[in-house]
Amino acid sequence: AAHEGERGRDGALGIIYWQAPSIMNAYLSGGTKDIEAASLVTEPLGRYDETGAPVAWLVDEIPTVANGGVAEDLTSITWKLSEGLLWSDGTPVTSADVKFTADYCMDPEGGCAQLAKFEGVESVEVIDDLTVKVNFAAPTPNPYGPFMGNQSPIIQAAQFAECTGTRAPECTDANFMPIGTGPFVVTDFRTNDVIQLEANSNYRDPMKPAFQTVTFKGGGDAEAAGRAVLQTGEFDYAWNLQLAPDVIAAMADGGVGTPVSAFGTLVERIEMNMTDPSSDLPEGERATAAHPHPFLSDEKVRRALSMAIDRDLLVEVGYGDAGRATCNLVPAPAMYASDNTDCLVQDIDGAKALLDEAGWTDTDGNGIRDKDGVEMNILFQSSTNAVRQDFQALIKDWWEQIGTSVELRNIDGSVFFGGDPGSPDTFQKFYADVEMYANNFDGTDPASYLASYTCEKAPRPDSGWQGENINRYCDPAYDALVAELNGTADLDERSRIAKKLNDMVTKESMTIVPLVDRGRVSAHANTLGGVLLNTWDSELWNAADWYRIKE
Amino acid sequence: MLTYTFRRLLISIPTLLFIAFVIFMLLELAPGDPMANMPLTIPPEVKEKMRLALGLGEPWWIRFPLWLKQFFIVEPQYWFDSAFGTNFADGAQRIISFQSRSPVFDTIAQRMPQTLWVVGMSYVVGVLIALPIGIISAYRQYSVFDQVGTFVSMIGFSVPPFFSGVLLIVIFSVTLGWLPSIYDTTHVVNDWASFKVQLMQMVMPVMVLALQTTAQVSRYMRASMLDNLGQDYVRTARAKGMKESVVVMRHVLRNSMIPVITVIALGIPAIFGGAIITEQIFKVNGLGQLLIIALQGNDIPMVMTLTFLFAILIVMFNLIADVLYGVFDPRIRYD
Amino acid sequence: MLDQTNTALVRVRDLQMHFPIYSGLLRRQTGAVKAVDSVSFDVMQGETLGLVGESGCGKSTCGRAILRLYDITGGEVTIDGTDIGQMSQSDLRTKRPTMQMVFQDPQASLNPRMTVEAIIREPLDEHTKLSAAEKEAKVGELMDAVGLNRRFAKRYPHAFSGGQRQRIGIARALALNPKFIVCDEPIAALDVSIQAQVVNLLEDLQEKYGLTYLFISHDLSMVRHIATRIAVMYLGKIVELAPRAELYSDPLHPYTKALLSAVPEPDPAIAQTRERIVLQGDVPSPANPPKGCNFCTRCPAVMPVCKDIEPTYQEVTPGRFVACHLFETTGTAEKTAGYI
Amino acid sequence: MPDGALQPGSADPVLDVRGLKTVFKVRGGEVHAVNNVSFDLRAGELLGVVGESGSGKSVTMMSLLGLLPSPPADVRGGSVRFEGQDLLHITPEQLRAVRGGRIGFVFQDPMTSLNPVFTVGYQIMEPLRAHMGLNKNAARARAQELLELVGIPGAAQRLDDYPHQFSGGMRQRVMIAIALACDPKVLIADEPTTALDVTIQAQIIELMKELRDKLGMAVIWITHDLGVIAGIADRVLVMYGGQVVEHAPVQELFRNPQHPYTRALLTTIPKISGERARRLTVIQGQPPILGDAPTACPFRDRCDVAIARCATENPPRYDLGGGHDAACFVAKGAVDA
Amino acid sequence: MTNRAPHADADNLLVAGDPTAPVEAVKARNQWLDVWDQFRTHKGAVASLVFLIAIILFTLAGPLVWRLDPAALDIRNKDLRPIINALWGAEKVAWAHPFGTDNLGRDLMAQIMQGGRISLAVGAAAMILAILIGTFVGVIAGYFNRLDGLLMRLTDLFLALPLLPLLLVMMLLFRDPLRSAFGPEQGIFILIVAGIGITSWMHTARIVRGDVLALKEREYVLAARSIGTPSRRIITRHLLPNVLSPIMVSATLGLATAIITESALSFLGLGFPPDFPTWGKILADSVPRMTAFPERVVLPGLAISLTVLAVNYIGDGLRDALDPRIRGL
Ligand SMILES: Nc1ncnc2c1ncn2[C@@H]1O[C@H](COP(=O)(O)OP(=O)(O)OP(=O)(O)O)[C@@H](O)[C@H]1O
Ligand SMILES: Nc1ncnc2c1ncn2[C@@H]1O[C@H](COP(=O)(O)OP(=O)(O)OP(=O)(O)O)[C@@H](O)[C@H]1O
Ligand SMILES: [Mg+2]
Ligand SMILES: [Mg+2]
Ligand code: NI
Repeated sequence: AAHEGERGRDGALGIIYWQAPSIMNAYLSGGTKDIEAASLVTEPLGRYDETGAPVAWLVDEIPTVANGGVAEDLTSITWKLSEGLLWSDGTPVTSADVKFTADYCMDPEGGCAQLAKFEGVESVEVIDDLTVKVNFAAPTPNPYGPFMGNQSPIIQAAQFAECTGTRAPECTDANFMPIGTGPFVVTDFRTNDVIQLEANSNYRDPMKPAFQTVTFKGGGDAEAAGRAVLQTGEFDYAWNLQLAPDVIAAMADGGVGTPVSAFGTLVERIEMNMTDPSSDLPEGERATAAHPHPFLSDEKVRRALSMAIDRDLLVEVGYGDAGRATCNLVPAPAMYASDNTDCLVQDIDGAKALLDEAGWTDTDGNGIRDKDGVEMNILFQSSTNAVRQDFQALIKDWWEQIGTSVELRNIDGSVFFGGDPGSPDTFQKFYADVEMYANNFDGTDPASYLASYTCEKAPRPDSGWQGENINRYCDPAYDALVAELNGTADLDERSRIAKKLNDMVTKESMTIVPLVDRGRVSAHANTLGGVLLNTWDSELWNAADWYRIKE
Repeated sequence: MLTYTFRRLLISIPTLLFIAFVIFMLLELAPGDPMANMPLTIPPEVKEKMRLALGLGEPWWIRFPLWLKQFFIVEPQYWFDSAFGTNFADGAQRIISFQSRSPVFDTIAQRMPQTLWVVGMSYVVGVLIALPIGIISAYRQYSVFDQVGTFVSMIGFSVPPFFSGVLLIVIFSVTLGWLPSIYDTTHVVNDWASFKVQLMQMVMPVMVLALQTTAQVSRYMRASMLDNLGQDYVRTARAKGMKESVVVMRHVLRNSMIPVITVIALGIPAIFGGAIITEQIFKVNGLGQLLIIALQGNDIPMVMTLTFLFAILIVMFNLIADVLYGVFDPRIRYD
Repeated sequence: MLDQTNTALVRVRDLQMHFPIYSGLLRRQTGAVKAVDSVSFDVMQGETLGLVGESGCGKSTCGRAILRLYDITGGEVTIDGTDIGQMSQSDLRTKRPTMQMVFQDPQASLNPRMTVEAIIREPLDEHTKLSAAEKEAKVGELMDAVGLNRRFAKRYPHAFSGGQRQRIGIARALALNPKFIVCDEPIAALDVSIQAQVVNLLEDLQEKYGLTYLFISHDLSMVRHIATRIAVMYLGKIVELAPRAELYSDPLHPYTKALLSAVPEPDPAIAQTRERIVLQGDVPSPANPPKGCNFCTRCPAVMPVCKDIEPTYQEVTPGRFVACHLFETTGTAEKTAGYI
Repeated sequence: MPDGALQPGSADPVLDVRGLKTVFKVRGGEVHAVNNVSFDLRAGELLGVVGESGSGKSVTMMSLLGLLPSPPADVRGGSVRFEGQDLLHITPEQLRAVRGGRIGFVFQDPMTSLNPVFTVGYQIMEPLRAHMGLNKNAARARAQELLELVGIPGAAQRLDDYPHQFSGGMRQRVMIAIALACDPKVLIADEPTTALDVTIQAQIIELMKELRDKLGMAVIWITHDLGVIAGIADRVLVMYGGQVVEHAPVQELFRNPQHPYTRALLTTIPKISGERARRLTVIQGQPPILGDAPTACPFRDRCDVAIARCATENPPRYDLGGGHDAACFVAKGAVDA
Repeated sequence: MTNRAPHADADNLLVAGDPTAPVEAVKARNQWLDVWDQFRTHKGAVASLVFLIAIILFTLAGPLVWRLDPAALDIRNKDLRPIINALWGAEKVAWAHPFGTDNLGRDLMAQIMQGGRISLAVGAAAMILAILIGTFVGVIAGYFNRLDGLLMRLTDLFLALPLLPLLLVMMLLFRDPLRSAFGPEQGIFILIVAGIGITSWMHTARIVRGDVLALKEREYVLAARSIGTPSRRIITRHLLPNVLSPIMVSATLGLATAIITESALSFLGLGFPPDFPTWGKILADSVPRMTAFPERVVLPGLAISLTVLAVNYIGDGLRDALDPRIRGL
């Protein structure tokens, strides 16, 4: 192919992320921008490719039960590093580095952001220079947490030896300019601004990367990033263009770049509050299981609200080609995606009928349905974001058509998604009736994602309002099924249980009302070749293969 | 004069400490959490651990004095050490940003060049344009020039930069393709060609910011010139047979500049405060962008340090403005 | 002017008004401008006491201190039997109607944004409970009394000539039927042809209402016209106090002599032959007065003793007071004798 | 009268003003501030100008040198002959050379007429360097001389002081020093002592007399204080309502005033010596409104000897002989030409 | 008035007639009529006043005539262009939406109307709040020497406070109480107005203080004191009217800043609920589509600029009109 040749032949590459990376250490920041920036330098043992399939990266093959890499009882996994791997400083990569990485993250003082990846890990053993074995405390059907995917890259023991525990944040040099195995090395790191990298001279493939230098600019907004790639051609690659489809389309007319999109597991959804968020309730009881929601606890109401939504229109307005209507919490991978399409057709009349049937009628003639003195006044909150505000407006319109009144509120993302227990505006506290945001899961296994909806994961005052089950959904049958899933290794069985769990929270109970399966839109210059947009791993996962298309 | 300055400096110490305390409590009360930017996929327990690792477990009455100590003792020690190769700091904990886990002063120092280049330059340009406009508008009061000046400066004052900035980008970067829309903070000026590149990338943000400065300063200049043009000493100067240019540019201007200089001095802290929106639009990534990112990320040490530095500048420039008044106006003597 | 009863309406004893000077790091008081330094005199019921002196010698400060527009540094001020020297400003409010002031600059002493009517009505608003109509009537009367056309009640001060403005100021001072009015150079800012109008007006009013004036001026010829007795001030102190006729015919203090000789004589025949005493040098700063007699730096008749010892202010002949070593009789002169 | 004042052979005036007219354009019309003013000034002579406030004294003098802001001022007509030129019709360049160089001007208010931010020395040196082309050191030396001349002690040090460090009297002396800087032929002093008190005024008057004698220049002294005029002037010009109403040698004017305004003016002032008037005489009525060009005697409303003709005709200046003239129909000896 | 001798000004011109002339029964004119007469002579101010009234009418009375709900969605008619575009192209236009519609089919005209109402209200209220605080602090600091230092340091403190965290804290503390007391929209309105108001009074305070320091030494203030006027009334009667003109200048600039700050808050995602348009918000939301739909930025942008300009001219005119010296009479 045209893109072969010596390392560095294609000169400079410009990447723009409208969120600026602040650190190059994936373990000290969970932020996508930071992890993806770091993925140019540090790499995990195995990755997922653009289809979600695992690929060996620093090893020769992905360990499985079949090839003996994973113990039959699912309590350990053994990784064998490829031979001859070198760090960018020229020293060899050994299994000690891998073990160190695990210890680094698992240090209780270190505040590691990827600790969840190491959940259940009992110990990591060095077998020999190239072999490392991870032991789990219990049988782990999905042993690919540690060292797999962009969240869990291998860091060099020598560089970080002095940086463990409470000292982790003090190693600014290491955190900004880590020594890695990836195609590039950092030459200049300016936090929240720009990173300059150059080709790693010790990279394992002598022909790669094609680019000699990379300028990784951060900051601004998605619009500006899109403009820089699609219209002015100042940059080659722009990440995550969260813009309305017409805006992207207009920019793409610029003719210098192309938007690309791919789907993953990110679902924009409406969460129904099962508890009463009324501010009349005393603090401590407000939005807790002690008080069921006055009308949303009625399944028919939730269903009616879902029926009133025209998901296709939402997609058209908000995401275009980068979205598709969905009724699933877990839309992918295919083996876990439930066949669930009932919600896709908007049915305003059906919704009205359903409410009438449930006894929610407008008895006092104010245009708002009520029952037993409870008016259907919905407080609908979301984070501040242009597309979400458009969605809010549209949904408000539909919901008002079926006889509810809707108040919209948007909250700055830094407050909404911040877990500050003191703030009334966090999404966990859920001092509103419904809220809208998007969530996804890492990798390809939805088990822990689905496990978030168990009773004990509901945010409560005594848990400091932490917990992922923000709807306060609580069904013992669901909890039991989650436990079953965790004990099941058989893939078909896992798929069946997962689909069942998905259906329980969505189409059966309407606790979660999925709206859009959101793809990722990024853009690259027409002269940039080799881009394979990957939503299962870092977008920059194959940056080593990128090259300049010569006219 | 000296004792006056000294006295004011002494008074500013408690003032600043109080300001620091108020800012700290404000940030403490503010909702939001440094974990907000973490993906939702990170489980709450992990987030809690991260939070503790950031030192957020301690109550404010421990963290505030700690910050004070770091700001006033540790950071100067580090600075001294790096300047003279000593070792006073002895590995003491510096003020560390939550987001980047690096010392905030390093980041601030890194941001200074582009802030000074762009925001500072825009101020200089704005003032340089404003002064002649103000002078001419006053000298030719109610002329067409004056009327147009008023009109343009009011428009300039009332167009928000998030609009004018994008408009410029659409015109000059997208349509005409003359100027870059994204500022390159790594650009090094070492020859004429690179200087030209630097100029090109500065033009638009400087224009957007200068418009606002010009609008304000030219109004002050005009008012001040008008005040002074009617004074008796102007007639004296004319009666002495001085040229009109000498009369206006020396006698009147010198007097008119006294209040304007203090207005200009009072505007300088804003340079160091950065221009949040304009920096964001042109990706200048100076102090303004640093502040807004830190705010959005609830990076309390960064926000605290930046706002406090800003407060210091405000207090200092207030003082400088007062002292300047005394320096330029011989009638005012402070003791 | 009128038949003088011999009762003092205003008694001033050892009045001191020092403006502190602060300096240094801690803003400690490091000195004081001794604008008025131990001044004593009486103003009789119905008389006009003239107060003359150079610019900056403390005349205005003295007048204002008597009315307690300043918090005085020391001394006693008794007006109409009440000692107001140390009264609080809120208690003073009730005394204000008895004592009023006419200011030097008619332009500056009228609020440019108030109509004439509002200006004259202000004291009525503050001290009376009259209805709006009564106030309007009263304002009209006052305007008549000072010779202002009632038609102009709704105009603003800038629309009046200097003389008219001064009348507004006088009407305001008269509004509360005061007994005592301090006229602080009421004619200094006026044109010659208007000065006479104002002085005549003041005299008429005095006759009509039995007012008592402290008339501050540096125009000696005008003071000669209006005042019954005259006090001459120099650098915060009264150097000479005497009845009009004696003072002009036979000034005692060297400063008074110089002052009188400096007044321009509007008769070329006399003017160009008259002997002028032209003083040399400038007035010392009141913040830093010379040792001994304040006038010793410029005095044509200075003696060595003047540079050391401050002369006492004493009665040299009945009704004539002077502070000068030339007239020092005995060191035992009664300082507390009546200052009549 | 000082002997040196009227030098023989000085019949040729240094400054000759004929028919000067100045109007101000204001909202809704014009203000005729100076109407047909004529006078001359001989070398070494001191011409006093008196008149009540607003009678156009300052405007007249400022018109001569084009010092009025235009707009609103407009010098309509007349001629100002000085050293063979008509000051009203020369280029700004030439006019600048006259201002401050050949004609010095001392303004009314010493407190505001000096620029507060320049040292006194600088302000004195400015005209020296502009007109006489002196270099810095020479100008400084000259400035010091000037300060000494006007009687400021410690001149060398005080050159570097700012105006606010001077007392009012000293500031006025500085103004005089500036006006004298280039050895002008004519000095115009616009109420130079009005803002000062008597003892200082006396100093200034003495100084001016001395300087005039020493330097032999002609002086125009504006004031409304007849007392001052009596002390120093050779001839007097009385202005009223924008016009010259009387003009006479000083003794003659005081002894034999012909215009009713002059007479009234003389009686209003209380005297420092002699008989004390029981009541001051006042000039009844208001000063005239300087609206359109006058068609009547401006003083008629306040005049006690007004005749019918005064209301229809503006009296010309009748020559009464002996250098005395008055603009009044009823003046003794007034004969229509 | 300049420092010329007090009697040498043009006053004589204005003293018409003789004060001793017989009293004519001149009915004293209402002084506000005089103010209006003077105001009318300032052409720019009158034009601006007309414009401002027009725009206020447009935003207040407009919705009575133009009854479309600004939040009503009409997704089939989204992205309509202003009717004027029909002149030069067969674009999507409709008489039902003369200014066009946005990407959700909301009517732009209705949005501009409602947005204007809110922007103007926020601008005016925040400006008034800032002016009130600024004037109060300035007058007190200038008049009472003892409080001067303290208040000026307080001013420094407020200058140093960052607006965004402050607003966030205010939202945290007061949003719910205000929401329950005034409803969601008014609650946020009060918060935003208070936020902008209390962070923008400092310049006014400085200026007013400076002027008061000079004014309180004026003789007419002393005169008032000699009459026995208490400080309170000296301030209201003598000082405030005379610092009116700098306050007026601050007020016009303050209005501009308040409208713009509100739009910046919208841009940064703080501020009003998403279905609650303001000019600033319409502008901020439309910037990404600026090239395709210029009217969406031009209309609100122009509305903001022209309003600010108009207020500025009106301020000029009013300042002249309120000054009796300029007014004549
Ligand atoms: N508030 C003040 N603070 C400090 N010094 C003052 C103050 N008021 C007056 N002085 C000083 O007190 C002295 C006397 O001033 P005052 O105004 O009483 O003089 P005056 O005799 O009335 O002069 P003039 O004739 O010029 O009015 C002056 O030196 C003046 O500078
Ligand atoms: N800028 C101006 N606009 C309109 N009228 C003016 C202006 N300047 C002066 N005048 C008028 O010109 C007339 C003459 O003024 P001028 O200053 O010459 O008086 P003056 O005799 O010098 O009085 P004073 O003794 O007060 O100085 C006055 O009636 C004044 O109102
Ligand atoms: Mg005085
Ligand atoms: Mg004059
Ligand atoms: Ni290929």
